[in-house]
Amino acid sequence: MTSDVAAALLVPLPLAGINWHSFFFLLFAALACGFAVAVVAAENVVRMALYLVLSLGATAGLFFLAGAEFVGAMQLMIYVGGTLVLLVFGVMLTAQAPFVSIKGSGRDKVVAGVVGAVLLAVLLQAALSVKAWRAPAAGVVADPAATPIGMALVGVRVDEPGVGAPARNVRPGYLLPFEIVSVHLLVVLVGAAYLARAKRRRTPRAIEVAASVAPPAVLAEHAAIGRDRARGGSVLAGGGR
Amino acid sequence: MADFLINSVGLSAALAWSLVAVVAAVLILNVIAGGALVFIWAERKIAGRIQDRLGPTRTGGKFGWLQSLADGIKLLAKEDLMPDGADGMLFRIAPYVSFCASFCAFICLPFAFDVVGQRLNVGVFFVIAVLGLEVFGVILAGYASASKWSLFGAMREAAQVVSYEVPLGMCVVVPVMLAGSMDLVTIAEKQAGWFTNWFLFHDPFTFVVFWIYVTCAVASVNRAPFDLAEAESELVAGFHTEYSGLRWSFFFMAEYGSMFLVSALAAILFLGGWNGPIPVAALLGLSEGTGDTAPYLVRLIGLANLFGKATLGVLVMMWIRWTLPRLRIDQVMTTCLKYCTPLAAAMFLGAMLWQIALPGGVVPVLRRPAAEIREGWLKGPGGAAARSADGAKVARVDS
Amino acid sequence: MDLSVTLPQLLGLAWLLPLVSFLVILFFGPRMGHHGRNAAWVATGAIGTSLVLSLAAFVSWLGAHPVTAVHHGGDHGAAHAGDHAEASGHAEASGHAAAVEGSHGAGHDAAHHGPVAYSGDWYTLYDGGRLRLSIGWYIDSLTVLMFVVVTFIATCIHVYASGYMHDELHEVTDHEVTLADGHHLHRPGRFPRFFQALSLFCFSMLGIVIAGNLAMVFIFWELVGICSWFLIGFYYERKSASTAANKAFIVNRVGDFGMLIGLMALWGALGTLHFADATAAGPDGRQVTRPGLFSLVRPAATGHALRVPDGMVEFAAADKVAGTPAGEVASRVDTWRAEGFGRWLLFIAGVGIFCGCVGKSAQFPLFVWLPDAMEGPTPVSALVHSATMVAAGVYLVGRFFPVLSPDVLLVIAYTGAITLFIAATIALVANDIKRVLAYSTVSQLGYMMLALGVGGWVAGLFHLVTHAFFKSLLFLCSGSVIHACHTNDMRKMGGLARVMPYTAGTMLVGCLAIIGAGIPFVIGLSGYYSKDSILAQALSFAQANPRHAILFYAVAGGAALTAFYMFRLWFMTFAGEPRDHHVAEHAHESPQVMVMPLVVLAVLAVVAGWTLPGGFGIANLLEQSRPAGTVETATGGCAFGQTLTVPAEYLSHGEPFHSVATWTAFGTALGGVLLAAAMYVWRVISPAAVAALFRPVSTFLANRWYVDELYHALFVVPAHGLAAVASGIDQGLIDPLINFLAWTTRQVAAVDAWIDRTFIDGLVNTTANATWALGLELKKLQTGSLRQYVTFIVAGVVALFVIASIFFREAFAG
Amino acid sequence: MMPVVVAAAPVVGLINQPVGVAHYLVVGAIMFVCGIVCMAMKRNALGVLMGIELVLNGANVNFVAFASPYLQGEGSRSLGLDGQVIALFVILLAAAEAAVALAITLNFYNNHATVDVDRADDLKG
Repeated sequence: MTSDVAAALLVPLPLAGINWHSFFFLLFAALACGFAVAVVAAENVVRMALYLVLSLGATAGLFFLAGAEFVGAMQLMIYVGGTLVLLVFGVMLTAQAPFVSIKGSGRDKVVAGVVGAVLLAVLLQAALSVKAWRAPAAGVVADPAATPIGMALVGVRVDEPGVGAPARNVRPGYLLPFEIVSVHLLVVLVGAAYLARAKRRRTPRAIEVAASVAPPAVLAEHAAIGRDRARGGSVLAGGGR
Repeated sequence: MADFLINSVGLSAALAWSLVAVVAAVLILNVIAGGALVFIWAERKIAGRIQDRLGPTRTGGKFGWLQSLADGIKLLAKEDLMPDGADGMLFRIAPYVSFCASFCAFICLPFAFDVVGQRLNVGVFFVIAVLGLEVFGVILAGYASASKWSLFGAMREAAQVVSYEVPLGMCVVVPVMLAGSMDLVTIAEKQAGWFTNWFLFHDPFTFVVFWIYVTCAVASVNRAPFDLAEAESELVAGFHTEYSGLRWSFFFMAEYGSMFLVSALAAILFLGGWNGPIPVAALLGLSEGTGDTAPYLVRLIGLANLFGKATLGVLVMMWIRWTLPRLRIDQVMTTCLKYCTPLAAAMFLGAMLWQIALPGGVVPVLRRPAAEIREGWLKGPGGAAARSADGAKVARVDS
Repeated sequence: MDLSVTLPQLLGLAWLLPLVSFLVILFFGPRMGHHGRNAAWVATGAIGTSLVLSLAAFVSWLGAHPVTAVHHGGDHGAAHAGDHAEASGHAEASGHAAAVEGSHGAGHDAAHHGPVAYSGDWYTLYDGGRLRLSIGWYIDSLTVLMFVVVTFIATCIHVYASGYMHDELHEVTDHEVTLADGHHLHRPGRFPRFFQALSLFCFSMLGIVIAGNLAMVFIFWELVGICSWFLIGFYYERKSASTAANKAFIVNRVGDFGMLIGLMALWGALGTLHFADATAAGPDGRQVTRPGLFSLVRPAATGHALRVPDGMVEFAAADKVAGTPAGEVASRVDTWRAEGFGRWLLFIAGVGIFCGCVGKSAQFPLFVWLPDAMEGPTPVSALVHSATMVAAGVYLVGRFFPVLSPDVLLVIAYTGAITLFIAATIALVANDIKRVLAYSTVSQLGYMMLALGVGGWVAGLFHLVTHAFFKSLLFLCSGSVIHACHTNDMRKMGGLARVMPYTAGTMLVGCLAIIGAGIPFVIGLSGYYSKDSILAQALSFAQANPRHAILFYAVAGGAALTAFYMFRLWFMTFAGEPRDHHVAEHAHESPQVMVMPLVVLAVLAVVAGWTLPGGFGIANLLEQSRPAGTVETATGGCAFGQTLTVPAEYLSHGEPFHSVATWTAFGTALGGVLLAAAMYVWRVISPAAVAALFRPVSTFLANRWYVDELYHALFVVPAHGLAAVASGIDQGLIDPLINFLAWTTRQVAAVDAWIDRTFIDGLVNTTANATWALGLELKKLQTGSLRQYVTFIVAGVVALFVIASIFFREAFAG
Repeated sequence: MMPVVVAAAPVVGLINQPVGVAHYLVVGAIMFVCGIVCMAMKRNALGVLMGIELVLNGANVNFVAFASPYLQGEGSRSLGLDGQVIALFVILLAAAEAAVALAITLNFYNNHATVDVDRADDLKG
């Protein structure tokens, strides 16, 4: 949902022969990847949340670009609108002072970085190695209607009749997975509701502990917890370890 | 318009299309801004009238119609301060996120037959999705202003909007089911003809669904009875208490924008969109196909119809705002979870059964059985091609 | 009445009744009345019934085969007129429905109708073709007579014992047994046990008599041995009694060993042990006769003349048989027989069986056990060691007479003579009353064996019967004397006649009977007749075989010695003054229940020998069952290189022998009595002086010819020596060897344990520890931090991807 | 925003050529890796959750890329509708997963007063 209108006003790029599709692809890709990296780089958890939202919004754009409008819309509505809202709620609930920006130790960053780099190299090599994937066949036109998806979910495949006799090897419908996912969601919701049930009646222990134990000095100590887990004997009675 | 540019001006297709996109964007932006201004003024007038007072009279003429301009200037002049504990970046970006979310929805809102920014096949779905995004602006604003009250207000509003999205989604599904497609244009087209063709009167279930839609819409826009986000005694202005000046005006624009959006959507889904109660165009024998000016005339009439219905919706919301007392947070939640959602589900079930039981009933359009629809798709490239032809676009323009 | 059916039933029942009483007493003995008092009545009742049944059988036998004097004409061929003709008694065995297999009597020679005998089987234990073990009977006049004699004497003794053993009814203090703490033994009474053993003895004795085959004889032979062991060792607490019982049993077993050899020889060669022929339905229904021993050895074809049976010839000439084809074997047998094959086998068989008899009837080498057997209670001695068991040997020789070849008879005769002489001499100096009687029994048995040995079949068995009566009488009298004086030693007795008139009287009758007193040619006691017939037969034998005249003189000498020691006994016990006052006043006449049997036996001792005018007498009765072929004088080759003629018995009744025998018998008997009287009554010769005069001889005799010592030296000492050597070897050689082996095993085990501990355990433990350590190290990998897990996952994926792309490139390139 | 600039520089020339599946795969890969790194680095539980979301989206991009009719090269055949439906299901299940994950995190937070992932190492070896 980025401000693509503003972007469209960008002038500097060589307009002639511009391929809008790849232009927007670049735009959204840059947005998505940039914000993904931003998520990693950010210290403040709330900022991370925001960048994640923006990144996923850009991905939704990518989906639209790739012709999967329904998926894009679903992404926006369910993923960004639902899941991330949930996530942000989670962030808000736990974003107590000390946890907002827990800094991982340098070593972790390095290790993660190295592993990430290696994995990236491997994936890229895999992605770029197949020639067929590099350039699209020209002039392919498809109607990104949502009905086929709806029908497919109901079990009737209308999008592309199987090769050969229509009835025999038509691709299978998705009725069963659809039912399973719906039941799955129900179960998850019940589970989540059960897990997060009225335990909230007590004030969260962090506050309770901090308040009961000692004067503000403790808060500083409290904040130190995040920094170095290895130091034993934290003041928090029973907490942590 | 694109053809015109390409043929007459001779620009390269890409360039032409980008110009068209720019024109469309500017057009929609202004409509929204203008609308907002008008509505602000209208709000003040109606509030006054309801409270048995005149409302703004002195600013710019007899009816105080420049009041909103005065407000704008005031807001521009005001100093945009930021609370010290606030998270600077988030604080600043929050209003724009909120505004963009509500504004995005207008891309695919058809004002008349085919007068639409980007005709999305998943139009309705897209609009509902984007409505959901507005929540982020609210939450970020609440968090960023580093005060517990704004955080609480934001949380409440977010909870309210998110939970009302569910019944809203269900109500929207009913017209989509009737129309057989999520494309707003198709839905509206299906309601051509006399007002009896409107989905509102399609069957009793859709009638009830309309009213549920209205309540949910009001709630999801934080208006009137459900606007407790910024109305509690201790919450002062809810999430945008710390905002002032231009940032606050963006929040305000966002609010009015989404109000207009929701009522326009109601109009399209249930009240026949650009089809007036009386099919004037049809009566006059005008149809898009004939002549070059006729389509424009028809669209103009459609436009007028839609704007009329939308403004009527907004005015109703304002009316509701100043009449109904504000609900408590738990009441809000109960209405959503215990009344709207089950009712919407029941009506949805009823509408579906009605559809199956009496396909030939009120709405002839869906007389064709499901298999026929399927053949329609399968028949071959003709069907698909035809449809895609008008919507053919080499470059996808997205929100 | 068909005898072949009634006789086996009557005698069979008579035979089994004592067994029933044995079982009853065995199981319910102690509960029969107070302390088992009624056991006596049960036993006596059983044996009494058996007596009645035997008498019934006897009567029915007489009915069928009346006993008449047998006139042996001088000529051989005289066909006997008279009663035997219709007595084709050996009626054909009518196939009885019962399991009884009747069979007709033994074959008979043309001249003499042969013994009338019934035989058959009650129950066949095992019929394996060659081996046929069965419980059967062979009944002839001898069997019936023996049944009557045994059951009669047993009944008298049972009556006598029920009185004699009354002190076993209550707590008994055995004076002869001193315990470790010096007290006499106190033990509960064993009244029922005595009668239980007695009944078993009667059963087994009658079993020998009725047995139809040698195997059955052998079985009861052993059973009798066991009973004698029970009875002798009745007071088993007494050391002497238990050793005596063992001695008796062991010596008998030695004899039985020889018997077994004889049995095996017979069975191995002839394939059957049955006396008489048995005709039975063969598998295909035809009557199949299986020849018994008698018809094998003295086949009717050869007029019952003794010859080596075919089986033995083939057996002996086995190598030849193997050489000749099967067909011609039968024809070649006669030639082989002529060559003398199988003769030795027959001799061994005969001698083997005789060995059993030597052991059982206490003949020369194996007589040592009888005097010691006196340890048993007196009724036992009376019944077992005078009348029945010891007689079994003589009976068996009598039964088996046809199979015994002349050389075997010669052996028997000489054994008899030797036993006769030794026993008589030892009896001269014996002082224990029962010892004297025991030796007298041995010598009398020697008489019988000698009689049989010299061919006097009737004489021997006749003497057996008469001896049974007066010897049991003598023993019972001695019993009552002991019962009265509570001591066996004659030197303590004397002058008891006045105190015990009946016992003295009956004993006197017994003594007279045994010495063969009687008015020559007119009448005499039973001993007179039997002894004379033996003397006569011995004389005729001596005359027939001058080389063996010694046998006659032995008999005569024996008669004299018998007379002397019998009357020495009588005079020392009853005549003269009582030598021990304590014994004198303590002595008393025995109670009625003991005296009554004495009187009965005394009467029989007198009457047994007589022959009624009609010819009815024991001698003539026995004559009926004289084995076929032994009527005439038989001459046969002798293993010892010269021929031997066994004179026919009826010749000895002839004039020269009969008068000489009578006069010698009378003279010797009179001499003996006068000498005894002189020494012990008229005190003319003092026994001590005579003993002193013949010091070496008397001590030699007093020590019983040192026979016990001889055996001890011959057998016992070497056995001990051998045992010592064996244990020495065991201790010195084997144990050390085993210990050494054990030691080496321990050492090897130690080494093995060490190896096991260090290497194997080591190996296992090290691997265990290594795994444990590895485990600990790996544990650290699980840090618990989610983030590190993610990194590991990704690293893994990358590694996989790299491997896949390197190695399986072509797989994925598809 | 430095990384964004870096990513844009080399491919600015790409603006004129059509975009193929590979480009989408690159984007997908980058998002996937960012997700992984975020999961590996962030000590805040919610950071990890966000990492998971990124990973899922990376996968979704790939699915959609393969499923889109425009981007296929000559040889390969697009996944067709399957790709889109799978992407749909991923989104749905991601929602479910996020719900449960958040419930667990909140519970952990309530019980242990901290959201720090490293403090949740009770299950270590």
